[in-house]
Formats: sequence, C-alpha cells, structure tokens
Amino acid sequence: MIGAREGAFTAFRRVLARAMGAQPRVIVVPGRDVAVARGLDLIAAGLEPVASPRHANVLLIVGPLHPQLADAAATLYAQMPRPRAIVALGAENLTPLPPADVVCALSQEGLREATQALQERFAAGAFSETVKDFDAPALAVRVEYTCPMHPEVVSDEPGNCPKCGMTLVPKEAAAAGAHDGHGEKREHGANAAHAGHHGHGHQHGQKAHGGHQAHSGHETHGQASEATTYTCPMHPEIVRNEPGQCPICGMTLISSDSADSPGGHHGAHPEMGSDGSTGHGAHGKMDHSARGKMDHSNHGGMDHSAHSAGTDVPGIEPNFMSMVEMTKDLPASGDGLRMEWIDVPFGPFHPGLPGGLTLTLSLDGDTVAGAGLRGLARAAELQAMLPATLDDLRGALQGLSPHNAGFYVALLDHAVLAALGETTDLTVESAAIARLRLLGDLRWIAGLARLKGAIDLAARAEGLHRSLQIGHGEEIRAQLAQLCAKLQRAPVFRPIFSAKGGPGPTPAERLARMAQDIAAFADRAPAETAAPAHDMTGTGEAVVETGRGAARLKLTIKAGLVTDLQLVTPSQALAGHIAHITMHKELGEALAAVCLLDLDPWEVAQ
Amino acid sequence: MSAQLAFLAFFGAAALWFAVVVFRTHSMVRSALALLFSQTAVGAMFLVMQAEFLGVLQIMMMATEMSVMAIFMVMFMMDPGGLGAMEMTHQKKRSLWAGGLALIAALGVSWLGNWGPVATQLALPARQTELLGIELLGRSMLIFESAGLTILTAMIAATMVAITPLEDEPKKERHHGH
Amino acid sequence: MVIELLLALGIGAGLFGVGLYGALSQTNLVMIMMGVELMLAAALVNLVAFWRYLHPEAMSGQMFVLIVMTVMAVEMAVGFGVAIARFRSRGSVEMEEARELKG
Amino acid sequence: MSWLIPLIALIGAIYLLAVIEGWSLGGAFSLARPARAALAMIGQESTKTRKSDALFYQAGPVLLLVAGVLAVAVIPLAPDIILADMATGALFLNAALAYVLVALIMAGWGPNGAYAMIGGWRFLGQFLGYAMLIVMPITAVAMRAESLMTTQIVTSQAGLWNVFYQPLGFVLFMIAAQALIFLPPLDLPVAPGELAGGVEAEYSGPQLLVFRLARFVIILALAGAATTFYFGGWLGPVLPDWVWSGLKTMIIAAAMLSVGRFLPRLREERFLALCWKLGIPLSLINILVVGVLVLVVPV
Repeated sequence: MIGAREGAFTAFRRVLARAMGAQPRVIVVPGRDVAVARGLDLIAAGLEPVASPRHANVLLIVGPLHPQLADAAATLYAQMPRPRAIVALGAENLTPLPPADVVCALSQEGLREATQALQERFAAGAFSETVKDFDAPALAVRVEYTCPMHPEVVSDEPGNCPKCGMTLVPKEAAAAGAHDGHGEKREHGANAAHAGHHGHGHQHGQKAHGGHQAHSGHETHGQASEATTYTCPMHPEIVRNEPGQCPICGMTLISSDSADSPGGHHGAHPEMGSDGSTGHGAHGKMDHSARGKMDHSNHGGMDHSAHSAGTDVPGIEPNFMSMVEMTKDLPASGDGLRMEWIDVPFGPFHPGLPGGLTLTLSLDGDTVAGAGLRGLARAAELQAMLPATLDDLRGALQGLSPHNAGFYVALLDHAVLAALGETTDLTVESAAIARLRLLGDLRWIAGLARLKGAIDLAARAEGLHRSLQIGHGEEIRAQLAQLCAKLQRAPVFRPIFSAKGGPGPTPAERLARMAQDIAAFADRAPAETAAPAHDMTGTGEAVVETGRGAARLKLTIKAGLVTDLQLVTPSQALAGHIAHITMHKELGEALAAVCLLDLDPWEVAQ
Repeated sequence: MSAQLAFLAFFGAAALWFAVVVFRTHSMVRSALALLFSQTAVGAMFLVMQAEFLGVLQIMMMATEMSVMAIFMVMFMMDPGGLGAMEMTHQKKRSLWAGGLALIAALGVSWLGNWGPVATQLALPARQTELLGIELLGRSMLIFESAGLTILTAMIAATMVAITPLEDEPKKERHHGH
Repeated sequence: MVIELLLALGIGAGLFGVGLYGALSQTNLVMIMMGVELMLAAALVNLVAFWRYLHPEAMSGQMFVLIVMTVMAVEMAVGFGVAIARFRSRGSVEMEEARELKG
Repeated sequence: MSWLIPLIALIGAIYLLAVIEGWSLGGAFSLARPARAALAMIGQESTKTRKSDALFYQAGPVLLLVAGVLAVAVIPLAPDIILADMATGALFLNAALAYVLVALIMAGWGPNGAYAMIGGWRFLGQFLGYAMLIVMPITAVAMRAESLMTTQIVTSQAGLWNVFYQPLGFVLFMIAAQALIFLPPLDLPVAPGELAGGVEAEYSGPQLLVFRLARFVIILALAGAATTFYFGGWLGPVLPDWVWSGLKTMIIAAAMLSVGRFLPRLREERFLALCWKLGIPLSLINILVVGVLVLVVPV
C-alpha cells in the first residue's frame, strides 16, 4: 500500500490493520451528493462516511477526477493520517495523487468489491518499513511574511512592517508551481494551499516540512523581487530594487505595490483577493520561540509622525503602536465592531456543500462579510469541442454533470427536434422531466438535511432517490408525497424551508412544485428522439424547467454538425447572488442559503 | 510537614506561576487561560483549606469568566496569537517597583503580625454548607441580596453600554465600510 | 499550624504583587482587568485563610468571600461593557488611546 | 477496591453507548463496531497542523476527559458505590462540566485551523445559553433534598421521583445537557455538515480517540446526573440498586444520542434567544413552584 504507515508489521499492528480494513472510514471526492447521484449507497456497502479528512483512512473517488479538483484532492489526501488508501470508482487518471490501491467499476457492485479489496489491502500492507512521503506541487508551501495588521504588506523576507513597525509574521502561501497565471502574488492565500478541506496542509514529519519550505521559498524569492521595487514612504525619490532602509530617514523601504495604493487593498478586502486574516484564526498563532520581543532599537529610525500627528501627544509611550491608527482603514462590520476577518474556504470537498463547489467566506466573527464562489465551469468545455456531431455532443452532455445530465440530454433532443422544424411539445415529455426534477429535489433535500445534521431526513431522501433512480417510482409515490408534506408542515423543518426573497424559486415554491411532480411523474427517462438525418441543417431552441429554474439550449446545426451552441443553466444566474444572499448572515445560515440555491458546481463559472 | 501544608504550597506555587505567565506570554488566549488556571489553583487552595463550597464555586465560576475573557482578548487585540510579539506594556519599571513594594509590604505585615492562636476545630463540609446557607439567608441576608441586586444592575448597565443605539448604527456602517 | 496561615498569606501577597504589576503595566483594558482579577484572587486567598485558621466558626468569613466573588463578576461585566462601547466608538481598548480620561 | 466497580461499570457503559451511537448515526447495529473503530484510531498516526499551539492542541482532549471523569465521580451507582460522595456534589458536577467549555476552546484554538476555531468560539456562545439552564434546575432539586449531596438527592425522591415532582425542571435540564455535550441538534461546535467536525476536525488517530472517549464519559455523567436528580437514582423494586441506576442511565443516554437524528441543527442565536427569553423565566418559575410544593405538600 502506498499510503502505509512507517513501522514494522508486528502482531499487534496486524490486529489494528484488520480493524482498519473491516470498517473503512471514507471521505468522498467530489462529495457525497455525487455518490448519491451515481446511485451509490456507501453505508450499505459497509463504508463509514466521515466529514473531515483527518478522520478518514480511505479516499473514495467517485467518477472521473476533474483536473480542476486534482490539486485539492491531493491536499485532501495529504491531510489524511496514514495508513490511508485510495479507491477509484470509474476514475483513471489521478495525478498528482498516487495510483489507486483499489480500482473498481462505478456502481454499487463495484463499491462492494472495493470494500472487499480494501480489507485485504489493509490487512496486507497497512504498515511498512519503507514509506515514501507523498508530495505534490499543490502541497509545496512558500513562506511569505506579512504584517498582522496590514495584510497588504507582503514580503519574502522577515522584517518589520513598514507601516506600523510590527514584526512581520510568516504565512504560508501556495507554491510557485501551483498558481497558473495568477499575476498578483497576494492571491495565493486564497488559492491552492487553501483549496483543500482546511486552511492548511498537513505534515508527516519535520523533514518533509523543512524540505518544502526551503525548496519553494528559494524558488519564488528570485521571481518576486524582480518585479517589485522598494520605496520610502516619506521620500518617494528613493527607489531601490531590494528591501532596506531609506538613506535619508532610515525608515524601512516598502515594496512599490503596497506603496501605491494603501487604501485600495482595503477596498478589495471583502473580495477573495487579499487574505484578510490578521493574526487570529487561520494563520496567526503562537510562534514566538523564534523571535524575541519586538526590538525597538532595531528600527530606531522609524518615523512615528508618518502615522499621524496623534501619536506625539505627551504622556504616550514613544514606541506605542496605535490600534486606532492601524484599524482605521479596515472595513467596518455590520454590527459596528471592527474585528479581524478571516477568509475561510468551504469546499471543494466540504461535506455540507455540493461536491466540487468552492465557497470562500470572509468571516467577521461568525458573520459573513463577503463571499466568493468557484465552480468547475464545464459548460465552456462544450464550446471547445465544436463543431461536433450530435452523438459526440450527447456523450459530452451526459458526462458533464452527475446531477443534471438528464436535463441536458433532454434539452439536446428537443433542440434537435426544433431544428428539424417539428413542434416541440414538452408537455408530452413532462412526466419524464418531472421524474428528473424529483431526483434533483431529493438530492437537494438530502444535501440540506446533511448540512443541518438531520440525518434521518437525509437518509430517507437518499433512499427514495435510489428507489426512484432504479425505476421503482410507482412503489414509492406515497412515501414521496408523505416526505413532501412533512417538509411543508413540520415545524422543525420550517426554519430551513421558509427562506424568502432569494433568487430563483423559493423553497416553498419548490416544495409545491415537488408535490405536483409527485402526482405527475412517470417511471421512465425522457424518450430519445430518432437520430436525425446526417445532412440536416437548422437552428433549434429548447427550454426545460429544472427544479431551480429554466435551462435553455440553442443549437445551430450545419450539415449534421453542431456549429454553435448556447447552454444557459439556472446555476449560472444564481451563482451571481451568492455575495448578496450570504452578507451579514451567521455562518451556518449563510451555508444553508447557498445550499438552498442548489447550485450545480459543474455549471457554475470560476 | 503536614499534607495540608504540602498541598497548599503546591497549589500556591501553581497559582503564582500561572499568574506570572498571564503577563509573560504573547498569546492572548494563553494569557486568559493562564489566568483561569491560576484562579483554579486558588480554588484548589480553598479545597485544601477545607472550604469545600467556596473552592468548588471558585473553580466553577472562573471557568466561565476566563473563557469569556479569552474571547474578548481575541476580539480586542491586534495580534491575539502573539505571532508579532508585540510589546503591550507601558511604564514597566514603575509597575515592577509598585508590584514589588506591594508584595514586600504585604509579606512584611503578614509575617510580622501577631495572629494569635490558630483554630484547629472545623465543621464538616456538609455542616459548613448548611451554616453558610443559614448565614446567607439569616444575618447576612441584606448584604447577600444587595450583592445579587448589584450583579443584576451591573448586567443591565453593561448591556446598555455595550449595545449600539439602533438609529446610529446603519449610518456609521456606511460611513466606515464603503 | 500558623505556618499554613503564613504560607497562604504569602501566596496572597505574591498574587497581589503580580496583579498590581499587571494592572499598572498593561496597555490593554482587558489585560488590566486580568491584573485586577488577580488582585481580587489574592484577597480571596487571604479571606479564606483568615476564616480557616483564625475564625472557622464564623460563617460571615465565607460570606465575605462570596461578596468578593460577586465583585469579581461585576467588575468583569462592567469592564466588558465599557470595553465594547469603547471598541465600537474608537476601534481600540488601548489605554494610551483613552486620552480624554487623562485630564 | 471501592473504585474498581464504578470503573468497570464506566468502561462497560461507555462501550454500550458507543454501540448505540453507531447504530443511531451510522445505521447499523454492530457490537464489534466501536472496538474496530478504536483499534483503527490507535493504529493511525496523530497528525500535527502547522503552527499549532501544541500545548492547547494536546491538552484539549485530555482536559475534556478529566472533566468528564471528575463529573462521573460524584454520580452514585448505589448508596455505597460512588467515587466521591462530596458535600457539594451537585455543585461539583457543574464545576467539572464547566471545564468542557475550556477544553473545547483549547481544542478549537490549538490546531490553528479556521473550522476548529469557529467551532470552539461557537461553543462559548452556546455555553452562555445553557449555563443558567443547568444550574437553576439543579437548584430546585437541591431545594427539595435540602442538600447538595448526590446521595441525599436520591434518597429525597423515595416518595416521588423528581421527574414527576418538577417536570419543568427536568425538561430544561435535559435541553441544557444536550447543549453541554454538543449532541445534535445542538452540536454547533462540531457541526459535521457545516464545519466538517469543528473542534474535532483536526484531530486524528489516538487524540481523536481520547476526544471521542471523553465525549462518551461526559454523556454518561450527564445521563447519570439526570438519573440521580430526576429518576430516583438507584431506587426501584426487586432488582439490585446498581442495576436500576445503570439501566436508567443507559436509557437516558440512548435517548440523548438518538434524538438529534430527527432534528435539524438549531441556530446559535435562536438557541440563545430561547434560553434567555423562555428558559430562564421558566426555570425561575420552576424554582418558585418547587419552593411552594416543598413548603405546602411534603411528599
């Protein structure tokens, strides 16, 4: 096993290994919702899904691993304690992850086989004398130094903050290799190092840590200092290529980009760009062993009048750092208490959000002060494959999203019919579409229930989803109606499903539609249209009502090839409202609001 | 050396050590929790001195108080993790002198004073608790009730001071934020 | 037996000294409150020691301890109320910045 | 040897609770499950986060366990099977359980992770809600028993169990207990769906085992406290004393573990508002009613 733990395989450890294999605790990539959409039942297969990678010993990859999630999956894998295993269901290329220990088909049968195989793998190789550290570009860490009070001050070397004179605090940023095309170095904070499950990676030994640091720190240093110039805040005529002291007044030189617009960065604070954590929370902690007390004699030349006139009032200690001065530019909070903000990534593998969706919340206490959203934007891949034959397109649409592929294919069929000039009567297909919608609704309910910890509801919704998926819809019609009625009426669930004023259909409307669908749905997939003639030409458009709003597809077909395609999905529009609907909300409430939107990460743009 | 003396010395040393840590660490959370452990050690001293009710009460109350202290420290400090190793003191020398003098004075008084005979007989804890209850609701009832009233007043007053006047609030936010 | 009393009083004196140093030397309101708490704890130790070793029969000694504990709680409540108000209006609870109180 | 019996009882009860939890949360009833999980955790490595406050990170779960064990110490299994029959037992239980808060703040702050930290501070908010609701019902119980000793509280219920004598206090106490040990629907500090485990999200291997173990000990302490305060402890016909208290404790603990399955998580400010606006007045009324009952109808 590649993820074995170092050590001799003693008799006692054999017992431990058997226990690990008998009851694997899995973390699912991209997420449990995807596993549900693929018709998998983890608990029935003898697996125990867990929320945190630290509690897991098996990384379960469901379906092909999207390249955009690969780095985050590597971080996730690195966060798992050893011994750890990788199970790939229907996934082939796992780089940068090591090859999977168990590869099986993407089905419940496959899952069962994988569980069996895991047991053997653990029993045989959970411990090993020789283990290799897992390393991936996404894990490499570059240390940069930032001021706890001025997050916009970023330097590659330790020293004092040019604005307030505080000792700069080391902070981890993503390695040079992990950021492709991000020009600004401050964006690293929100980038790959944070893209994983938690705000930081994890280390198995000091040697690995040191190695990363030395390696990446060295590499990026040269790159950064090339572009940056350093200037004195008091004497703008002094411009140097290297950090140092001003020859006129002795102040520490500050890098040009922080000198340019000290206020501008604060303005950008609510967005994801700058890492707003100032000391407390995700970064700043206890590490004063390396540094002594702040040595004032070291920067004796620091000119305090640069702050403001206020500091010179008699009776105030000469080296006093005014907190009023330092915090006055920071953005205010909704409650008027300006506190330190932290940017916390939720996702892409967050247990309460759709798998693949990355939500970054700026938290002020536990109140959301800003939000950013990143999906996988796979709709763009469709544009890249044009012109394409209808069959290719259909295949691509089927693989586009595990959640809404059914809708896409139905859209394609009806758009093609429209292009042929036939009247598209979606009402004919409405029973089949209603079933698709119901499946979506059940996943939506299960997701919300998981987020809110209502395990029973989640299990029920997932069970019904499974029955509906394998075509036992008629048998569970009554149960579906019962579930729907319960959600509409039960007082304990009312706080969740009574949200108003959000974009898209309100939860109450969606539940009402669900009740209609339960009465109307038929147990079959939308009928496929007959393949049109190979030389057909035309333009067609189709609209399908999904649970979250209308999806629209416009096609231009020339001589049997699709040359132009416009796919408009509800998630694209809904994603724009994220910042608005989460603003000033408590964290759990904000997550619930995002979850209520039922975004499909495969549709949301980056 | 009696067991009581040994335990008293142990918990006393712990209380003093944690008290010093409060002002020596840069991490605000550590500082607050060091104060908690100092107070807990004081509570343990009460237990050693056979004041069971007071000891348990002290241990219970301080856990809450100091945890609240910790979150306020994190809220109000620039660098709660202590990473920047900021200097957060002033008039250090004078304070040291003042603290030292107070210590010496208190020690002097306590060591020079004539405390008279020391009591050895003591009521059992259960009886003590009962007696304390009778004291509280008998002779000292007025004091006890005023203490309760003071706490209530302080709570209400503190809340009043802390909350924002509702009308000013949105204006200020707009002014600062954007 | 008097040695225990002296030890307890000595520890009380130590706590008081440390608390006084903290209350005078810290610049942050919350840290100053910590110093005050320590001084009050010193008073508590002394009170309990006096009760235990001098007048264990008088429950008013324990009563006094309860009152001091109340004072500690009141101090916290008022202190934090003031701290929040100051933080809201000034963005700081640093004593150096409470200039209007300096006269 | 008097401590040996409670200890064995404690270990057995914890195992049984773990089985119940696995059944309630995971869906499958399996006797071997907790043993396997424990062995697997022992075999895993303990991860260390970068720039953690190592002292708090290590001490958090241990303090939680210590708090739990101290709380269990004052719960009587039978008149003579009790680790420490303190004169202030009921208060001591509170004091020990107050350190759950400290342990969670330490465990939240220690690992230097956002989820853990939010979880730790969330628990402080939750504490402000339940703190009064756990003390005031106990006050009413102690009023009837005229003692803070847990054994005396049990004997005071010989005529009528407190659950019938002061049902209001019982309900409030159970809500507070659920919040104290952060079980769903009041599991804000761990919130698997929101914070991926919150305070325990960064723990792995043996440390996670200690954390989970401590949690079971505290659940047991609370269920034991509910038995002692409201269900007449060891009182009951035919069966031996310890069987009665053990049985009652296990039933209450099982109820505490499984009720959250059916309820969505309560939001923090809603919980706080409920506690302060409804809970505290109700517990004051409870004290008043019990006071009147004690004076007027001695049972």
